[in-house]
Amino acid sequence: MEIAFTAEEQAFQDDVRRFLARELPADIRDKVYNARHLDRDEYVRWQKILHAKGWGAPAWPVEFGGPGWSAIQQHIFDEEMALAGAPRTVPFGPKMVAPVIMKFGSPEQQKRFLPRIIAMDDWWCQGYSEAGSGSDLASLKTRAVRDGDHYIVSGQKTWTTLAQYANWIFCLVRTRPDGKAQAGISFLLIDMKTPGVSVHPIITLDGAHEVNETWFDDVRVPVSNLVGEENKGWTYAKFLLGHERTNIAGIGASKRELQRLKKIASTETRNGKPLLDDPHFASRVAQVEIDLMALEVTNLRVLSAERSRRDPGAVSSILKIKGSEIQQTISELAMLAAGPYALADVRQARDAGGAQGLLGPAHATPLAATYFNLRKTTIYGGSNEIQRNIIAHMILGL
Amino acid sequence: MEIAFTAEEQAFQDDVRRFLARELPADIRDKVYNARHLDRDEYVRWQKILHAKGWGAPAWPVEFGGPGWSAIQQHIFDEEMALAGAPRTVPFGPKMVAPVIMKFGSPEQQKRFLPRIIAMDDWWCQGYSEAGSGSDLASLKTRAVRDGDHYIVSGQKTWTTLAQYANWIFCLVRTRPDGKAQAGISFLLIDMKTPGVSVHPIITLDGAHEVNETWFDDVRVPVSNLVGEENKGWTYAKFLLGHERTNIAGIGASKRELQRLKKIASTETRNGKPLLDDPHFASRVAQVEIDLMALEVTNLRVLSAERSRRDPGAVSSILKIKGSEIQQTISELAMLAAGPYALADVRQARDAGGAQGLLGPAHATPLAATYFNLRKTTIYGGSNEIQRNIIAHMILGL
Amino acid sequence: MDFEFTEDQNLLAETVQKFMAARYGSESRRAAHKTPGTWSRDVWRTLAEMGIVGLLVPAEQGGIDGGPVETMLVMNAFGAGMLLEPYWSSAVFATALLRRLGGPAAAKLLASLAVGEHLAAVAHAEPGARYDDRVQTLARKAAGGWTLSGAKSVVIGGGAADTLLVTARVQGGDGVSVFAIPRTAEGVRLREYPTIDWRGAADVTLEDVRVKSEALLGGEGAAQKPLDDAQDVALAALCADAVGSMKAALEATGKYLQTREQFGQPIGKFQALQHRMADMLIHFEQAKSMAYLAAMQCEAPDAGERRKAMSAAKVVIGQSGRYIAQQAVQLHGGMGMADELDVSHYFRRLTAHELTLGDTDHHLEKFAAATR
Amino acid sequence: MDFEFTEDQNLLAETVQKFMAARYGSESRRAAHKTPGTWSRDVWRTLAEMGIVGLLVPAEQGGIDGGPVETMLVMNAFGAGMLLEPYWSSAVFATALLRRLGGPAAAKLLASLAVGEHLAAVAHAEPGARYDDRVQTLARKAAGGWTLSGAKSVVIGGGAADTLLVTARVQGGDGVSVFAIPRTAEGVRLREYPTIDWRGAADVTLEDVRVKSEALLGGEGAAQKPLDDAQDVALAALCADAVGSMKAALEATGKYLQTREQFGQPIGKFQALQHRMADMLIHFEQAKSMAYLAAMQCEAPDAGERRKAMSAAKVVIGQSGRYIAQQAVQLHGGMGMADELDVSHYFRRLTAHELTLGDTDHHLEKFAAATR
Repeated sequence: MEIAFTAEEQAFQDDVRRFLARELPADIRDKVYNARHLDRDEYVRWQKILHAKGWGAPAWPVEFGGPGWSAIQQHIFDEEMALAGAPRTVPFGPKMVAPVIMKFGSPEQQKRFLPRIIAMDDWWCQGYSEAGSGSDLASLKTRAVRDGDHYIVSGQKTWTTLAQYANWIFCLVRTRPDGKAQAGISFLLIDMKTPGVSVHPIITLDGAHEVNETWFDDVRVPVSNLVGEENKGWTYAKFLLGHERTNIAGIGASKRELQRLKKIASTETRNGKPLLDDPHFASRVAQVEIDLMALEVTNLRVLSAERSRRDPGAVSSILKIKGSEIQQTISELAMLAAGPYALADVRQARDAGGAQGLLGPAHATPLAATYFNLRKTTIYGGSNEIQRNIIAHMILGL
Repeated sequence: MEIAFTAEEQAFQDDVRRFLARELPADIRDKVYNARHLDRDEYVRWQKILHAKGWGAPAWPVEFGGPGWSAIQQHIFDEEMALAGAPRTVPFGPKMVAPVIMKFGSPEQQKRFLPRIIAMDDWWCQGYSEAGSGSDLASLKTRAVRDGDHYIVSGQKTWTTLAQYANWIFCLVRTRPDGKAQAGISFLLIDMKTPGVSVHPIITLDGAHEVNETWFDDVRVPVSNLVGEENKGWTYAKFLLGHERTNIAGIGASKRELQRLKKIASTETRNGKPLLDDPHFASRVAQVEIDLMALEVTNLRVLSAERSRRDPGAVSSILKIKGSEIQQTISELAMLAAGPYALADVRQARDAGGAQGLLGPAHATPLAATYFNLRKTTIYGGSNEIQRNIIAHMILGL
Repeated sequence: MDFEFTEDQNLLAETVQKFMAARYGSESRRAAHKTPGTWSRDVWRTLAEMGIVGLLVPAEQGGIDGGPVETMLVMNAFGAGMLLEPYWSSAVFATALLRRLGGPAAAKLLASLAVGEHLAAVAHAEPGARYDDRVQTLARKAAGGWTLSGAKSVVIGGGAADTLLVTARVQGGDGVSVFAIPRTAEGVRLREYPTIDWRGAADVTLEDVRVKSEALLGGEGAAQKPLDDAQDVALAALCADAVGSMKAALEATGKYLQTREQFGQPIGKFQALQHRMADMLIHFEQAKSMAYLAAMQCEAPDAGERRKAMSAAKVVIGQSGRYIAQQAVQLHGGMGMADELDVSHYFRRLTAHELTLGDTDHHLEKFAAATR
Repeated sequence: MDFEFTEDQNLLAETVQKFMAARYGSESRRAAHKTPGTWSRDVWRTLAEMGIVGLLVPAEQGGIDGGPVETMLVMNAFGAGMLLEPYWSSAVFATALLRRLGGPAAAKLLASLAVGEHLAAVAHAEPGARYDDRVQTLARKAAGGWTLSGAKSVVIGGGAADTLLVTARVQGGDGVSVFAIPRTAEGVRLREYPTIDWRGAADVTLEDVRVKSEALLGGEGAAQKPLDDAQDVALAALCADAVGSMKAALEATGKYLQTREQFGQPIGKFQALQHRMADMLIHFEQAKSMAYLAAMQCEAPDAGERRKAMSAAKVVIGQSGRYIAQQAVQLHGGMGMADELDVSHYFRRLTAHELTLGDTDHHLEKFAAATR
């Protein structure tokens, strides 16, 4: 048992740090540090830098262009990226549709899509949820009816994250209306420029446009865009769900945000002292820092178990629950640290050219919006209630 | 709207206070203040003092010997009793079996039992729960088979509180084995001196003997001890449940225990200052004091609604949940306030003649035992989980 | 002891509820917040005609001389309907302060507030002061009046106010004073912005602002008690607004649980969600109790008892509001995140309340200090 | 980075688990605690023969020179089986302290501890000091030795100890020193009592206790660092004991939920209880992680990093232990209150840990100070 990294792991960590110090554009880093939304071009620019280095898809096998890293190397990479202020990986291409195409797609599909995913020549989004099917995904209604060499797709998907930037969408569609709900679902790749596809923004709690409804109005999709077999889509979706859960705890990003919280709390004052020295507030910060420490060790235990090929169990549900709760707590404390200044609405402040127009400190303006935005983390990707069901059934046998 | 008591209510409060100052025996009060268990004789002695004053059963109608008080007067009385350190009313006689006898019992039963209850010439206990039926009370199995003028009762009841002091027990028994579970239950009064009744102590978490198993081995009970009609016992049990829920929030006792906590925390020190001045600990005490303030107002709202004959709803479940949680929190904080001294086991300390034998302060010894004992409050009387079910179904319509 | 409302009070509550339902639907509020910081003078005039704007104004100045219980009932309805107009800042906080400062200038202002043509806001908090009373704005005596300089931050309703009630220290003197300053006075600069719940606020800078002698309201250096008293009235009103929002969020969530189906049944059949709703209801009942207590105690003469009650109320309101807002969003799932549903708006409004007049921690500490 | 155990470590864990299952069932523990404070010299000798008592004793003194990871594995098993013998106080805490004090007298004591015929306990905390290092016990130089006076409270394992390792200040000197004092020395008075989890503790008074020069272990006034270091080793061991108890309580509760039926189905089918169990599991995994971290960091040379890790571990252990103990009782319903079931014993043991070596609040504050 040894908590410290090995010499090799340390050397790798140094490599990553040097690379990030040299290559991460300062404008992008500053936006990440200040919790501002990135543009499409900023995501793409950074992904192309990573790809040029050969680090475009850390988890991919070497044969498809991955760097061939161990689980711990990937963990180190993720954490250093987050701490340095690199944009989060937009997961829908490299972490979600790509593994499915690698495992179940045809050689043609692999050749056609994977190189464009790693280079971010395509922007993918995910067409799973529908208005009527959230936690109960299998009840989805979007239909794909065979018509010669095409499927005719009709229906509506919702919560399609950043669909406004995307040119491809992977969808679960119903290809057989009768029988068991799970048995009639197929996995389809759809070019969003196809006539009949339309994207409608959803404005969320934080006032941002991050998610959308994506409508399909008799959209003709070539049968060659079907992944694997017809009516086997549920299997592929389950594979995807079980497959890509690395970094689900978000340790690196939470560490970065904790540092930001501490910086704010050492600037703000209470009773004439830095807020961070206030016993009340200090203990709240200490509590979340301790929870994060424990989650980091739990995460490392899972990584270690994966390396030795023992099954870590449905423990990723634990990582998801605690990870999302910690993210939310940090964002809430940061907002409370800013105090009354956090009352200013971020959009208006932005329109006024950052926070310069206001008397409050620059750090205060995005805090409420970030707190609002992160409420999603306990809802999406299988709500924390669903995760607790999973733990009860899969680990506890209840 | 007015939070203050009226002049009449204040005069009543003064009356009660004067009475308590004069009549409550100091030895009993000291035991209550120090959370020590009372003997049977101490309970009886105090009840006889109350009865002599005409206050033996505050909630009873005047015709049966009650004082004819309003709900608010009863509330004032309960609170002053608790604050003064009077023993809690042992509820099984005056608050539980008596209302059932008044409502459903025969005139003979009323004449026979009620005067002995108010004078505490009889000590009653409750035979409801069985090993197999806790929350699911209707699944009870203790049988009563008719044999001429008698029922033959066989089975086992559990959690019979203070049965070791009791000479009567009221029981739910099964008189019809088939059909719907609720439909075959009867309400029976059993003299515990009858051959075949035996009481077996259960030692609880806190090391105390407060509850028992009570076994019935072919016990012959006269049919005249049946309350109301055969097979209607479930109705009477439900009546009882809905009827006597005054003081369920335990405001008065919690106020007294909060004062005790504050006294301990102002004696104990941390970093050279009274613990009560430590920002951490002070905020924990403040939090529970605030919760208790809110619950007190909620309780008064219910009383006020009762007075104006509007239905307060299933709101007594709210009082039970918050009341029990507050009791537990106060006892936990008191234990934590005593710090390492609370490690000493109370029984041993008692054997050594109080806490004098130890270096720690006298207040420290019973604290852990009280914390242990009060874990029962979220379990008994319908566990807090059952109470949440009730709120969801009855108030929220879910 | 009595928790009943009078007939008049019940009538008032119904009137305001009806007004909100008729004139202030979800749609018109949404339309308003498309232009952040916007509020409707039309709505304001109607509220004035109804006597609601002058609720706390004495009868001599044309008001209806209402008290904290009436304010509570009105704010319950405004919280449930999420009124965007600066009622709390002008008709409650500023009005309560003017009334307590007294004198002919304040009386004149009160009269003009009551008719709804004029609005005011209290400009008290200063940059870096957080939730504390730390006044550094300076008033110097000048020929025939005063010159004020300083800065005030996050003045709720500041943008809508015609008159700012500015707290300041008189140079060389002790204590806090209040000056009535027209927003149009030279040297006054307002930077307006919407708050996170689409009401308006402003940061204010005062650079050598010259006002006449009668701008000083109440005695020189004697404003601390009127200010404290008015803040407690405003705090009680804020609690009532929050309770209105909590009730509405709770009802919306209950309805959603009854209608939204997943896995072949309404999600309200899942016990974990039932218990969550039960906990939300418990929070709500405790919050409602404390809003009652705040209304009954916000004018109590015993300062210690009042401090305890007011801080305790803000703590319970803060904690209940947080729990109910967060769980209302959570139980709505993805839909809870959508701006389209009111539940996200309640979330914002309840968050804004937490950041106003001292947050939960601030009041927990004040309570602990008051009970030690 | 590596979270695997060596083969030897796995073997050690199995050996102790088997011993506990065979010799230390629920029944024999129950029999023992009928006589409070009782422990079995028989069990102790067996543990000594197995080498477990000498786990932390250097090989030169007849021990097996184990480290914190071995201690963690042993304590996991003792926590799960709720060992009543004074292993933690003598074989971990006192042994770790003796080892760090060094010198021939300490070596001699270590050798006698390893064989299991002699026991020791650290007598450090004083009345009124709570969880702080506040030593007022005084050692005065006397002809050929020392005279000690003072009081020590709640010395865990004090009643079982043949030698008390007493912390004291030397009159006129700086710093803390440790003296080995035979429990039979004149002027030593022990008041023994069981702790709430049926282990033994004692309050100790020292009245002009005369000991020889060599009773001073380590340098005069130089014991603070050895004491801190040994406390961290003991703290890590305590965390491991707690994790063992948590695991057992969790398993017992899971089993109860699967078998206990109400309303015609196992109560484990009720979603609210399922989610409670899921939260208990999350607490357990976090606690287990921190017990690992404590074992890996309790001997770390960087004092700041170590302080952070150790206090963080105690906080997580405290909070997880509290949640799991309380919910294990709650989910057992009435049966959870019964002394008859082990779950009530786990509740007591986990509560005792909270009150040992600093409670959660104490360590939360220490952590905050260490990270500021």
